[in-house]
Amino acid sequence: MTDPAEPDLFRVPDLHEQERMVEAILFASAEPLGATQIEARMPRGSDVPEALAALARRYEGRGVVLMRLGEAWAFRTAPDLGHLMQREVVETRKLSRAAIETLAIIAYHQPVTRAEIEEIRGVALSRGTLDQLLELDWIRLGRRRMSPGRPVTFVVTPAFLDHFGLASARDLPGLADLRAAGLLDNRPLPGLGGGAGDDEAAEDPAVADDQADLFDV
Amino acid sequence: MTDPAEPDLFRVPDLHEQERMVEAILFASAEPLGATQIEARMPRGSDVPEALAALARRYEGRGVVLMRLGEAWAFRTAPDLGHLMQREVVETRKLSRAAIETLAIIAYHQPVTRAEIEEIRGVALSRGTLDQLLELDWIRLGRRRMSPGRPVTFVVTPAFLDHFGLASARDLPGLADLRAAGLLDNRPLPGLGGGAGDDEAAEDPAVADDQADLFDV
Amino acid sequence: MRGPHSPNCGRSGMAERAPSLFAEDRPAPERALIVDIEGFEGPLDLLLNLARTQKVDLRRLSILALAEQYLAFIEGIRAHRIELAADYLVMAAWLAYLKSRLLLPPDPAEEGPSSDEIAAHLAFQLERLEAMRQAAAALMARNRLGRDIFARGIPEAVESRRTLRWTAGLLDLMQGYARVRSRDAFRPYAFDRRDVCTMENALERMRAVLGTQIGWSRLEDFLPEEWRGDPRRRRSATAAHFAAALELTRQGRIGLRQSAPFAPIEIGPGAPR
Repeated sequence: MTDPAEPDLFRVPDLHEQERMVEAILFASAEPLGATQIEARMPRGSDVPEALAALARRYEGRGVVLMRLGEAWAFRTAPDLGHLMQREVVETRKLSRAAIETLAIIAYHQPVTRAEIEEIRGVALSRGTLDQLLELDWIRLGRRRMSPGRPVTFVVTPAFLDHFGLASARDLPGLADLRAAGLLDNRPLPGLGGGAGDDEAAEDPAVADDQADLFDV
Repeated sequence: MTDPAEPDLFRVPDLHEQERMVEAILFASAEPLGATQIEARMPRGSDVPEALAALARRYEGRGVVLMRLGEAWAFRTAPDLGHLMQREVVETRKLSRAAIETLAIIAYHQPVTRAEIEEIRGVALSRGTLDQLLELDWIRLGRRRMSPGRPVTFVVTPAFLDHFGLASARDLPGLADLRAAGLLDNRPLPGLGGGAGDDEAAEDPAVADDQADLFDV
Repeated sequence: MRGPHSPNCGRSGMAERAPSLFAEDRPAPERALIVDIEGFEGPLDLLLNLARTQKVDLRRLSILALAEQYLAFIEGIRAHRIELAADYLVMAAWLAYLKSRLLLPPDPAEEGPSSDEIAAHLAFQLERLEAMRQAAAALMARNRLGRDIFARGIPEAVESRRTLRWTAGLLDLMQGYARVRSRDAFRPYAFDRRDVCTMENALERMRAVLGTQIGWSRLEDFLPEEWRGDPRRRRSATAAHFAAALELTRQGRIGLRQSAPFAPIEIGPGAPR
């Protein structure tokens, strides 16, 4: 090697230079290095322990510290700055179709039982869907229905109203509004009094009252 | 976020502390990080450019230095100590003369079309050449030229700057002299008209803008 | 490089290549009779090498002399009966033409660029290629990452703590509800089992009753109590029981009679076999 950049190999560099060298070697190494391993890469006659000690002092209190790991040395992030190595990622995701529909049914039909939701959606409700909505604090348990089995009902929460910018559940657009907005076809649908699931509700005067509260303003 | 480990998020740490934080963040990353990436992990109200400047001063002349690479920053070993890191050297595939020349033409003339590269080299470009440079992530596709055929252009990447230790494409060696000598102009063959490459470029004001974007800031 | 070289100045090659971005990938066509003349990368590369032999600043290059050098070089190669790539020949023809123009006094009537302008452009191309080669060399001589300078060997990964935030807008809600309601309207017709009395049920019921039934009675009296109220349920049960009665009649277990159209249907003892 006659590289002019390497004259240092043949004279012992001063301690400051040795410190620079140890710093670069440790920085670039893919693993912690022991003093002898460092020595093997340094110019002959270098005092590696001395250079390591000087380097450790220099990094004291810095954002990165020179750590002794057993017999080996490595740079590591200062322990008090560990939180910088964590990134808070807030991922925004759209609610699933099942969750949206379930939420909509609860909002429009509240208080409504699980069986009624399934009846209206025409498919069984997975446990996760209600759990997710409960966890989001968008629905909560209402009073139990006074019917066989005394099933629990679900209603929407103030947090729901808040998220959707509604002053009250009454502000939800009615079916006529949905139809006017083109979201429903013009065919007269089995309205709130007619369709499946509403039958049960109709049998329950309490529900009918609730519905009236919600929609017939 | 009421994590007790992150009290710093609610007060702006002093500059010394900010410097430590930037140091830790940059030290931990093998890839260059942009100021905005760093800012995203720092307490609100931090002055990242100021901290970066202080950090760069602190590492001046050390075995590890803070390098500016395009819009990003990274700690790198000092260039004069490369010989100590022989073990870390990654053997890279030797680039062909065509690839090296093509890379230089893209760097100095960017954004540049394939036809323009061929015009300058006077020879057709083999697919492998561009592929190799794309694979190395040293070049990437730029926007299409607003000229007939809407040819794609090529530009160099941040990884190119990182590899060659360039603070920006403006720091390419000899760039100013080449420009002053008119050797980076797209000078069409007088009068022959209808040629490929340079004529298009000359008609396209966007090209001049591109060049300005890259170099004249 | 050995490819179908494009003539640099006569630009005919450009149009040919245009359809493919990466034209040289094609298998070498037969027309490319390639001779690697001492490793030159095409005519421009060869010209640049010849220009260097003039040992002058490229800007003060004698294009006339260069054209002569090139033509002599090509002649020499051809004397050895070596076939040349078309590019070299196109360049030779072009330079021969340029040379003749340079030797003649300028013709004021002639249109287009003067021979001096063309010569100057060729000189510019050579100078630019030379400059790019030097730039490439300067670039490669820089301190390079992974060879002269090094990144952190043990990068510390940034741990991501992910928080999911679920969102939905009022429109999603309305659309969701509309979807549910429309689905009702468009749902392919399927029996709603709750309101459907099956013939199997009716058969089972009637068989059970048959033992005790002796006289004639109306079909509707066979309907179970809970199926008589709601008209929909009543219709379904009536149909099921009628079908069951037909089946039992076929088997000879019961008899059926109706006094007049639309009169009540009556069930009684079957005709003995």
